[in-house]
Amino acid sequence: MNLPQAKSEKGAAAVLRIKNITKIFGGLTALEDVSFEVKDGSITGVIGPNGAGKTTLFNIVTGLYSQTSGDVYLGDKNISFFAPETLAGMGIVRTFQNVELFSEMTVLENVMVGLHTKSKSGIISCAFKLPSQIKEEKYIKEKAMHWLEFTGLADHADIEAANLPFGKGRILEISRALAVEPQVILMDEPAAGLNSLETSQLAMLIKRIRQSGITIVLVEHDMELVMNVCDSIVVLNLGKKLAEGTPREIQENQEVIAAYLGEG
Amino acid sequence: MFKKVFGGILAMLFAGLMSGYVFAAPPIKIGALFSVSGPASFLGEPERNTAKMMVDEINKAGGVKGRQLELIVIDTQGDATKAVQGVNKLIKDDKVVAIMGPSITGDTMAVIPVVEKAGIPLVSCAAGVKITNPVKKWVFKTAQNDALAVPKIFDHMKKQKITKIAIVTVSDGFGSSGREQLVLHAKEFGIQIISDETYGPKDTDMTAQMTKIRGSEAQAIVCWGTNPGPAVVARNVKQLGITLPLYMSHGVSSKKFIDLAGDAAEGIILPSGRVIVANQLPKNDPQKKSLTNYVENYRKHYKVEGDHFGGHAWDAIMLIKEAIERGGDSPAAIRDQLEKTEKFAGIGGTFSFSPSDHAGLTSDAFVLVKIKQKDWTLVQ
Amino acid sequence: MTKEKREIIIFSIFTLAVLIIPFFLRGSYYLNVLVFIGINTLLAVALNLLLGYAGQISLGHAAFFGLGAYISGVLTTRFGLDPWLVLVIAAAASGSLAFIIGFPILKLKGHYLAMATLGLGIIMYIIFNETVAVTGGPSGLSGIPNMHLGALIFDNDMNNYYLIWIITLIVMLLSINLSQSRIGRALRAIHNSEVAARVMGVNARILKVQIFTVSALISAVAGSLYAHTMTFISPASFGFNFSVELVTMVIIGGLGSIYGSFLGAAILTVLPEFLRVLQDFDIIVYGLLLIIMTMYLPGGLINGLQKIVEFAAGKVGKRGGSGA
Amino acid sequence: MDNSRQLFQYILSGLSNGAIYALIGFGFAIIHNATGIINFAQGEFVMLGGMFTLFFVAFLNLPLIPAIILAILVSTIVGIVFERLAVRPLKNAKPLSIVIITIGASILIRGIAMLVWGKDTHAVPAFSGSNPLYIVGATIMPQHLWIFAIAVLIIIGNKIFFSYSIIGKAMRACAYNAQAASLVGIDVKTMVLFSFIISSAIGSLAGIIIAPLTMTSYDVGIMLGLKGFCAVIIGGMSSGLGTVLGGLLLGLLESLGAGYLSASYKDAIAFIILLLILFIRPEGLFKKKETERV
Repeated sequence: MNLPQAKSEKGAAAVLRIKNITKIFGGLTALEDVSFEVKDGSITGVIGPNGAGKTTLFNIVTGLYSQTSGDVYLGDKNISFFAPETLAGMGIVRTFQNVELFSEMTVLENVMVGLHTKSKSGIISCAFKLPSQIKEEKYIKEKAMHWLEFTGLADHADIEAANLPFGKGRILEISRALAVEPQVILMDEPAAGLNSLETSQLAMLIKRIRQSGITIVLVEHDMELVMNVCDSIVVLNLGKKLAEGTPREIQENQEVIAAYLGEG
Repeated sequence: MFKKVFGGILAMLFAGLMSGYVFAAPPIKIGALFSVSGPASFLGEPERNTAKMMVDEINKAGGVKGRQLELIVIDTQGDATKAVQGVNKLIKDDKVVAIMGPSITGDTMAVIPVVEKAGIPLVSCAAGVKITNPVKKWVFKTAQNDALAVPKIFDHMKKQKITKIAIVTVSDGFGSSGREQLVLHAKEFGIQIISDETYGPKDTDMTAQMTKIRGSEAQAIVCWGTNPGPAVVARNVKQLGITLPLYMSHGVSSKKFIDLAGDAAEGIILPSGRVIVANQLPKNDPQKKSLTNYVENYRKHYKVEGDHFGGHAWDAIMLIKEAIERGGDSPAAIRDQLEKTEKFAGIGGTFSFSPSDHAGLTSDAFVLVKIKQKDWTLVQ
Repeated sequence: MTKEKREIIIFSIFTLAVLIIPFFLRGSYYLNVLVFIGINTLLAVALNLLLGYAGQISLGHAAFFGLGAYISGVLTTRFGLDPWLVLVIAAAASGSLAFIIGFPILKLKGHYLAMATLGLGIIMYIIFNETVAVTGGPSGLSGIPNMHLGALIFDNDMNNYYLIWIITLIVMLLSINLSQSRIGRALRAIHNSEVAARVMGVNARILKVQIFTVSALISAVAGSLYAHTMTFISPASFGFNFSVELVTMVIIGGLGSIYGSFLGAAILTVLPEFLRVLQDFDIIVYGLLLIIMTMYLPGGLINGLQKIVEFAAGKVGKRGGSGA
Repeated sequence: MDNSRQLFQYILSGLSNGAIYALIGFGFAIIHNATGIINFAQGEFVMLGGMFTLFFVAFLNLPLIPAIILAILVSTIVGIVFERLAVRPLKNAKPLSIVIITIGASILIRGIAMLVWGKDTHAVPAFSGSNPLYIVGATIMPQHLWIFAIAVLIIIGNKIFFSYSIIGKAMRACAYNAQAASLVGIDVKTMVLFSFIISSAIGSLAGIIIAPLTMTSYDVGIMLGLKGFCAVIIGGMSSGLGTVLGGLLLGLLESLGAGYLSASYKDAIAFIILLLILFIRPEGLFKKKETERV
């Protein structure tokens, strides 16, 4: 968090910069020359019809795919082609569209894994339970409980993640990501499969996360949620950036409306 | 949770303990370690069959000194670990007075420290020279040494004026021991090994090795292995149009080999125990009676030809039986009497043990046979 | 804290039982069986760290066991080195091999990893078999000295029992500790979802190699102990069959359970006793066991037992956790 | 002079063995491409083919051709039973479980074969005599020609089946994306069953035509299966030409390695090639590299 941050022309700090990203699978262009900035402490929505390339973009930013060309910057640092685990250490973390929980582990343990980068005991000190490791383990546990309390899952701490209701699973994924103490969280359709009550709770959680100083990038189909929480929105269509602006600007953008109507 | 787990184990161990007992008058317990399954099952199976058959026969005839024999067979699967576990069970659990087997040299070497320590006589059915050389107090063996087979072959070669040979040996205990002996004895017969090849026990094609030999100046080929490898070698030799004389080891002296090699078996010469040519032996041959008896008996029981592998077990059980008859059923007495065995005409040969010789056979144990028209014929 | 306390109590009871059991079995054959159960437990725990925790299969683990045994056997018989020194060398060598080969091999996943490790196992087996001048080849290597501690020579079942089981208990304890630490959690995370684990900052590649190395190292220690206990080794004990047997131990006992590894090792070590009645049918029972266990009891026997215990205790439903 | 004759013999023997490996490799590829499973029991179908043929010829005194057809039929039934009982109930099992189950199945099939037919090795009569044919000083068995011919037939058959028949196309669709295939109305389960049927049939056919050369026993499937797997890995899991090239290359390297380096390490050569390919080019030697990283 003490990384130097580039000032964009408008004067606000851009924590994440996507520059000219192109991704070609086989002969298929999934992303073409996509660029945008994510301002520090903002909630940025990435929307677009199915196949627009939103998840591909997330996969590139978080190091799961490598882009064909273009760069990703975290602050001033070029983080293109960094491995996911390295990026996690630098403060970029994500959730998954299909909820990738550690299903055979308890809720608490899931969040404790999120603290992996915040701890450093090696195999030897873990096996021999050296005093430093015991201390660290206590810290990990307390910190993990803290995050569960933050997201309201503390009651479920000892349940196996696989036995968690779907909506709570989404929240657990967010709790686990928070434990990394990231600069930026990328959430891939966090509201998919949630009922309206759960969605409104999610919106509140997202706002609270932002209040704690974490930048959020959101891929989402639930327009109500997007319009409700986002400061700015990037629209992708068929791998290209279609528009960028405040929720109001986007709502009024004719091209965007056409793209969505075209989709049916 | 732990208690349940361990309780379960104990219960199982206990069940295992019980299964070892047979509720009857105390018979004399003889242990047997054979590789009934696994890669060396071609040895272990006839050995087990023979041992069972003979023990039944002995018991039917009134047992040994009026007491019945009880045979406890353990399958080593050709694995040293299982052999050691097995021998420990036989000694400590079953409390046997003597043990026959194991079938292969590796297993035998593995159990030797155990029997030596416990003081239980072991009559191995494996061929390796190092089993009884140097002599170990409690260890005897019935299988003919490779050291006896090799000179038989070389002797024949010398008469044919063959001086340069190629050898191809299987990379298991039998083959590597044979290879050692071939290399060791070659010099004294003025024979030069100019091509030294090996193959894996499960190989199904040896044309590469045979091609190499074809390109050498060898005047004869010696193949050392057990079925089915040598049959493949014989077929490949024929396939490649190699006309050099082909010698094999006693490892293939069973009808099975002729079946497998088919036409390619024709003309192959090998040293063998007398069992396969029992009916061709002269009447005055001391082994003749044992041999014909065994062959007929085995055929009656198992519908197949008794081979000389089973014969190792026949010799082992009969040697032990006679030792008990002479001296009693304590392990020490059996050992002492085994060592005093003289001119016991068995299947593998005529055994005479002594304190300096626990292998008991001379090169006389082997005859040279040639395969003619899918049958064995004695080479004078 | 209660969970941790329970672990300590369970381990203490287990240790106590292991330490006193020989007094009831003095001179018995079962002491000898327990010696082998100890060695197999060590191997099963080693494989479980890789297979049960990190979820990476190895069908060639007998190679590391064999490497340990052969390094010990060769260095003591041919160079007269001290067995303890040799044990350390064996562990280091086997660990180094695993570390080096670990990077390329653990990049592979699922079936490919299985086949690659299988290939590695077969290559090692061929090396044991063919380097006759060094290993003695197929007919084996005999005359390996027993372990010693000053004047105490580990040449009987009782001494070997304590030697092997004390080392096994230590390894079990360390493994339990490891499994409950951040490393253990990271490994299980990799097992559950490697992608998610990486996104959470777990360096899956390094961690997998590390645990592979530790696993190979423990296997080599087991191999070394085996060599000094048996005093004879031959390649047949370190082939593909034994690798499969090890995997079976881990699966039957319970993936990701250290006590399960003990249970699996114990069952597979004494199983031949029971199957002896069946004679040649044992191979079929063995195959069936693998299939049925994987299909219907994927958590292994330890899990089944746990469920039975919980059912008996009348607290069905919530599972107590404690995978260790 | 004689050296070149020797080299030619190594090449010819290598190719002959390579064709065998390729044939066995097909079975792996077909199941893998339809299901993502590597069937560790594939080698056992090779064994079953040889053993059943022998059984029908030697014990039931059937002529060779009906015996072969029956043997393929029975082996295929075993394949179906295996798929039904052990693979289908698994649904979304992890690769780990499937590896274990197919290993278990291979042990089981081998065990049953051992009980039924015993532990002995058996010779199987050659299709057309056992007198070697001479080609420029090198020799080859008539049986090898059968192997080459059948390998070619199987490639052509595969090509036609997978490119032109509806079932073949459907199977390819499943291999490409099972979820999408089921969405367009392809019965994925049936396709998986088909893949087992085809691969057990091809496996047993391979076993049948190689048995006269290699002889057959209950445990002959292990090594042959593994070699077939090496072939298919070199060929990049293709059920066509790639695997044939992979098999031939493996056979050649083995034969030349055994001839010029060391016969003792012949099997090691095969597995070192396997490891190298898995490490360096897991997509096989003859396939275009995928761009995907995850």
